[in-house]
Amino acid sequence: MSGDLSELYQQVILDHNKRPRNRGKLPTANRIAHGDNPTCGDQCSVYLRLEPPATPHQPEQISAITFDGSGCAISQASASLMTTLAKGKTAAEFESMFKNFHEIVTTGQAPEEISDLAAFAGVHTFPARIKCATLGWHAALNALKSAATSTLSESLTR
Amino acid sequence: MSGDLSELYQQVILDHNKRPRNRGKLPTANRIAHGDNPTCGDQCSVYLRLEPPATPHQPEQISAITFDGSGCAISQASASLMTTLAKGKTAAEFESMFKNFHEIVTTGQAPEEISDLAAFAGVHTFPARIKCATLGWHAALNALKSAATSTLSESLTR
Amino acid sequence: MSPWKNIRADFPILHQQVHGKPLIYLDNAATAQKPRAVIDALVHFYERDNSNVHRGLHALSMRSTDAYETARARLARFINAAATEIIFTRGTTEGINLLAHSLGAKLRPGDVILTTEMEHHSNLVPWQQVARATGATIRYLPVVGADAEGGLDLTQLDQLLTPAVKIFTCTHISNTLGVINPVEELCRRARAVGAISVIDAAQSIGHGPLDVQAIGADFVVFSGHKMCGPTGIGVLYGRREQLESLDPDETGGGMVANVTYESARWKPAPERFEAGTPNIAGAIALGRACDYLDALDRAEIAKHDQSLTGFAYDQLAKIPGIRLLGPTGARSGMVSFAFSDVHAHDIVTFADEDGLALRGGHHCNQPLMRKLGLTGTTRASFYIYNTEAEIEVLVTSLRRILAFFGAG
Amino acid sequence: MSPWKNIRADFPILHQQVHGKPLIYLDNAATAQKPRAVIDALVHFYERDNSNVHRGLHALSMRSTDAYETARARLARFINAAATEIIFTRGTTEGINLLAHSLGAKLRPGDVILTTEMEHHSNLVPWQQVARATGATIRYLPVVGADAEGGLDLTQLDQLLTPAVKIFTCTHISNTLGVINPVEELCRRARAVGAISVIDAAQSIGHGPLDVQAIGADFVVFSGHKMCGPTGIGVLYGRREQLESLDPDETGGGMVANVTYESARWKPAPERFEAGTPNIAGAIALGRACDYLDALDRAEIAKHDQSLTGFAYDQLAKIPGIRLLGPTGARSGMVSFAFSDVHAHDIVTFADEDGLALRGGHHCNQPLMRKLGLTGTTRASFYIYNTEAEIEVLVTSLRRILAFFGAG
Ligand SMILES: Cc1ncc(COP(=O)(O)O)c(C=O)c1O
Ligand SMILES: Cc1ncc(COP(=O)(O)O)c(C=O)c1O
Repeated sequence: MSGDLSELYQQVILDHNKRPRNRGKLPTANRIAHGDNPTCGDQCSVYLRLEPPATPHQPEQISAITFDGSGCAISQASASLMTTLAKGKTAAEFESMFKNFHEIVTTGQAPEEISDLAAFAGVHTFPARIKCATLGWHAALNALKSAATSTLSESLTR
Repeated sequence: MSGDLSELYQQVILDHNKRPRNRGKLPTANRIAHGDNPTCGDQCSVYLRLEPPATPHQPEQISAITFDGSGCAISQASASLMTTLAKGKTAAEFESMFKNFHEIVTTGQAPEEISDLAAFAGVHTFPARIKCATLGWHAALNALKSAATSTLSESLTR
Repeated sequence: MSPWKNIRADFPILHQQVHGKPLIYLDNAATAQKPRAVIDALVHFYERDNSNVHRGLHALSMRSTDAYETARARLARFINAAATEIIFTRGTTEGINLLAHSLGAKLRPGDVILTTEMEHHSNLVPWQQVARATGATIRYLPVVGADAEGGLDLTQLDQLLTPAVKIFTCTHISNTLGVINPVEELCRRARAVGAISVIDAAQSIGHGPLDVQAIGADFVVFSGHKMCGPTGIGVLYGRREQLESLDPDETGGGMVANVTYESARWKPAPERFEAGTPNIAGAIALGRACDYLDALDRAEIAKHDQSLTGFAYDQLAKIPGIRLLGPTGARSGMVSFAFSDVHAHDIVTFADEDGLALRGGHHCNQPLMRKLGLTGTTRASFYIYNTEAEIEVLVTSLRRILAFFGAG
Repeated sequence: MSPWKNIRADFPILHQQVHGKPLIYLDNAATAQKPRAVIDALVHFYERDNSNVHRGLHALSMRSTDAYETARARLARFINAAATEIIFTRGTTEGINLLAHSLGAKLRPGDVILTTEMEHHSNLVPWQQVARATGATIRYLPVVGADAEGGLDLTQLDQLLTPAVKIFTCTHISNTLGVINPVEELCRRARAVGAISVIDAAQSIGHGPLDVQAIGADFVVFSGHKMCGPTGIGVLYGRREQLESLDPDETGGGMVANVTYESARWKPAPERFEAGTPNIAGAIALGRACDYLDALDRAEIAKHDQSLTGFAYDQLAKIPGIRLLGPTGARSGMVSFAFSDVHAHDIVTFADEDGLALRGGHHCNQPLMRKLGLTGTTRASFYIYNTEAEIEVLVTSLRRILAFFGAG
C-alpha cells in the first residue's frame, strides 16, 4: 500500500468506519438536514438538538447529534467523528471547527492542534474525495441553518 | 484558367447566362413550380403550359415554358437551355431528356448525341455545382407533376 | 496478420503507468479508448481539410463536406441504415432529448411511455420531463430477482404494453447489469400495439454487430466515445418514415430551406435535425472508428468481450461475500458487484493504486440501485484490448482490499 | 520573440497548394484554422488522459475531470466571468436554442422578443419558433441604408424597446456586414426596460478582447471553431442570477442530483445544463485556443484584423461596379460584396482556381439579403494569419473573373 493511501485510510478513519458513533435517527432532534453527493449517490442525514444551555443568556448549543446514511469509509468516518466533536458546541463554534477541518482536507495542514481531525489530512492528495470527507459536515451546517422543526417524529409525519 | 474551369464555363453556358432565353413569367401557364437550392439561396420558378396537341388522342405537350429567378451562371444557363429544349415535349419525353442531362452532369458522359446539353459535361468535376445545373430542371419536373392550376394570373391571386 | 494480434499497440494511452503500475483500463462502459487511426483522423482533418461544411464551394469546404457526408454514409453502413437516416448528435443523451422533445410534443394525457427499470438516467429523466409536460404517464417494465439476475420481466409485457403506449424505449444493454435485452422481440411487440420504439444502444454499439433493420426499432441512439470514436459526437438513427414526420428540436443555420423575417421552412432529414456547425472532425473520426471496429470483425469483438466477461464473472464469483449483479449467462462486457462491508469508492481508490481504472457509484442508475437496496456498485467493464491477465490483477487487488478492510 | 513573427508556421493547414496555387484561406467567418497547439491538445488528451469526467475516482478520470474543469475556468477568464457561469455547448446555435427553449418557456402572448434585421439564421429561427409556440411577438431593429452601411437604426430603439420586450437579442458582429454593434449600449437599454439580453458573439469572440461584464449582457453565446478551437464545442455564458432560475433544456446523466422512478432534482449550474458526456477533448482544446489567442494579445488581434479589413475594403472599393456591404468605417474582419452581372458562386469557383477560399451565398442571412435586394454576396473574411499580399491576390483574381464574364 502506497504512502498516500495509508495516509488516507488512517487507523482512526478505519475505526470510525467500522464502528460509527452516534449513528441512527435522533428522536428528540429539532434540526434535521440531508446532504447528498450527486457524483456518487452517497447520502447523509444529520439529526441534532439545539437548545439553550443551563447558564442563561448564552447561545444555543448542540445537546445531541446523530447521523444516518450510506457512503464510503471516508464519508462515514468523517460524519461519525464529526458527531463526537459537535456535542456541546454552539453553531458558531461548529462553523469554526468546520473551517479548520476544511483546511485540513484541502491543504493537508492542520492550522492548530485539533486532535482526531488531523487524521483526515491524507484526503488532500485525493481531491475527488474531499466531497466525501465533508458530506456529513455540510449536512450538519445545513441543519444548524435550517428552521427549527418540531421533534423528528413530528417532522417525519408532516 | 485551368482546363476544368474552361470545361465548366463553356461558351454555350456563358451565352445563355448573358442572354437567357424564355425568361420571365408566362401569363398563360397552367403549371407552375418553384425550386430552391437551400445551400446557396438560388431560386428558380418555372411556368409552363401543358396542353393536348393538335392531333387527337396524343399525350399533352409543353406548348410554352419560361423560367424566372436568380442564380449563378451555371443555374441560369441550364434553366435557359432547358426551356429551349422543353417546348413541344411530353412529360415523359422531358423526363427522359432530364435523365440524359443528369447523366451528363454527374458523369461527364453524354449517353447519346444530345446537342447543347453536352456543354454541361464540365459540371461533373465540380460536384458542388450539380445542384446548380439541375435547379431549373427540378422545378420543371415539379411543375409537370403538379396539379393543373388555372393560368398564372389566377394562381397568383388565389 | 490478424488485426487482433497487436491490438494493444494501436492504443497509445494503454502504454503508461499509474502509480508505478501498468495502467489496466477497466472503465470502458464509461468511455472507450481511441486507436491511433482515430486520433490521426482528427489530426489529418485539422491539418489538411478543415473548413465549414455544406455552405462552401472552395476546395477545403468541398473536401470537408465530402468527408463529413462520407462519414454519415459510413455510419449508415455500420448499422445497416441509409445515409439520410443518420443524424449526428453530441451523443446518446442529446439523441434521446431530441426524441423526447419532438416525439413528446405529440403526446396527450392518457398516453403512456413505457420504459424499463434498468434505464440510464439519460433514457429516463427526459421521458419523465415529457410525461410531466404533456400529462402522459410513464410506466416501467420491472427487472426480476434480488440481484436483477432475471433481466427484464417479459411476463409483464402483455399487461404493460397496451395500445395506450405511444412510445416504448429500452436500453439494448444495461450499463450496470450487463444484461443484453431482447430488443428485437420488444420492438416487434411495441410495433404491434402501434408504439414508436426507441433503443438506447450506448452500451451495445461498440461490442458487436448491430443491425437496425433486424432490431426493427424506429429510433436507435448511441455515442461515438463508447465505440473508439471521439467525445462530442454520436448518432441518432431514425427510420425514414419516422424522420419525415418529425419536427426539429433545434433550429438555425444549415437546417433551413428558406427563412423570412416571419417564418422558416426546413430542409429534409438528416439536415433538418442538424442546426448549426456540426462536430465535423468528430463525425469524420467516428467514421474511422467504424473502419477500425469492422476490421476487427464485430462478431469477433462480441466473442472476445463476452468470453472475457465470463472469465471475470467466474473469477469474481469465488470472492467470499461478493454480490454480483445481473444474469450469470449471456452478458455483455461488464461485471458489477458489491460487498456489504466495503464501499465502492474505497475499492476504486485502492484499486487505482494497483493501476486499475474501475468505476464505483450508481452508474447513472439511481432508481435501480435503490430498488436493489444498494447505493452503488463497483463496475469493471471490458473492451477489445483487455486481457485475462488484467482480470487476474483485478481479482488479486480486490482480495487485498477486502483483507485490508477486514472483510472478505 | 513576438508570437506574431512566425504565426503562419503555427498553422499546418496553411502550407498546402490548391490547384497548384498556395492556399489563401479567406473563409474565416465560417470557421477558423487551428494552430498546432490546439491539435496537440486533442492528441495529448486521447493519448494520455482520456476518460469520462465527473463520475470517476481513478487516475485517468481525475485527470480528465481536472483538465475539463480547468478548461472551464480558462474560458471564464477569457471573457471575465466565473467558472460556474460557463456552460459548454456544441456551439453558438445550440446555446441559442437552449436559451430560446428555456427562457422562451416563460413568455406569454403580448410579450415581445426584440432582435435585429441582421441576425444569423441561428439567432433568428429559434426565436421565431418560440414566438410561435408562446404567442409572443418578434420585432426587428432595422438596418440603415441601401447597403446597410448605417448599421442598426438606434433611433428606433425608443419606440421598439418597450417594457413588453422580455428578451433582447443581437449579434455582436454581423457575419455578413462586418459591422460591430454597440452591444454595451444595447444591453444597458434592454436592462432598463427589464428585458433579458442575449448576445451572439460568434463573430467577435476570436477577433478581440471580450468582457461580458463590460458588455453587461445576461447571456453570451459563441462557438469554439471560430476562435481556433475544434468543431463541436462552444460556450454559453450566463450571469449567475440568470442561470440559477433557468430550467435545463436537456436532461440525463451528469446533471441530476437525485433521480427516482417518479422524479428528478437538478444539480446547480453549470452541471445542470450539461446533460450526458460532454465534448471533453473539445473543451480542453478550446482552453488551449484561449492560451494561444491571449499569447498573441487580443487587442493586437483586433488591430491586425481591422487594419487588414480596412486595406481589403480600400482595394476592393476600386473595382468598378462592386457593391460593398456594411459600414466604411470600423468593421471587423470581413468584407462582403456583390456585382450585378456576376453571381457569387461563379466568383467563388473561379477564385478557388487561384487558391482562394471565399464564401458565396446568403451566409445564413436570407431575410437581410432579401431586404437589400440581393440573393447573395461574396465574402472574404480575415484572421490572424492573413496578409496584405493575400488580399492583393484576391483583388487581382476578382478583376480577372470580372473580365472573363465581360463585367467590370
Ligand atoms: C453571427 C453568427 N451567429 C451564429 C453562428 C452559428 O454558429 P455555429 O454554426 O457555430 O453554431 C454564426 C456562424 O456561422 C455566426 O456567424
Ligand atoms: C445505457 C446508456 N445510455 C446512455 C448513456 C449516456 O451516453 P452519453 O453520456 O454519451 O450521452 C450511457 C453512457 O453513460 C449509457 O451507458
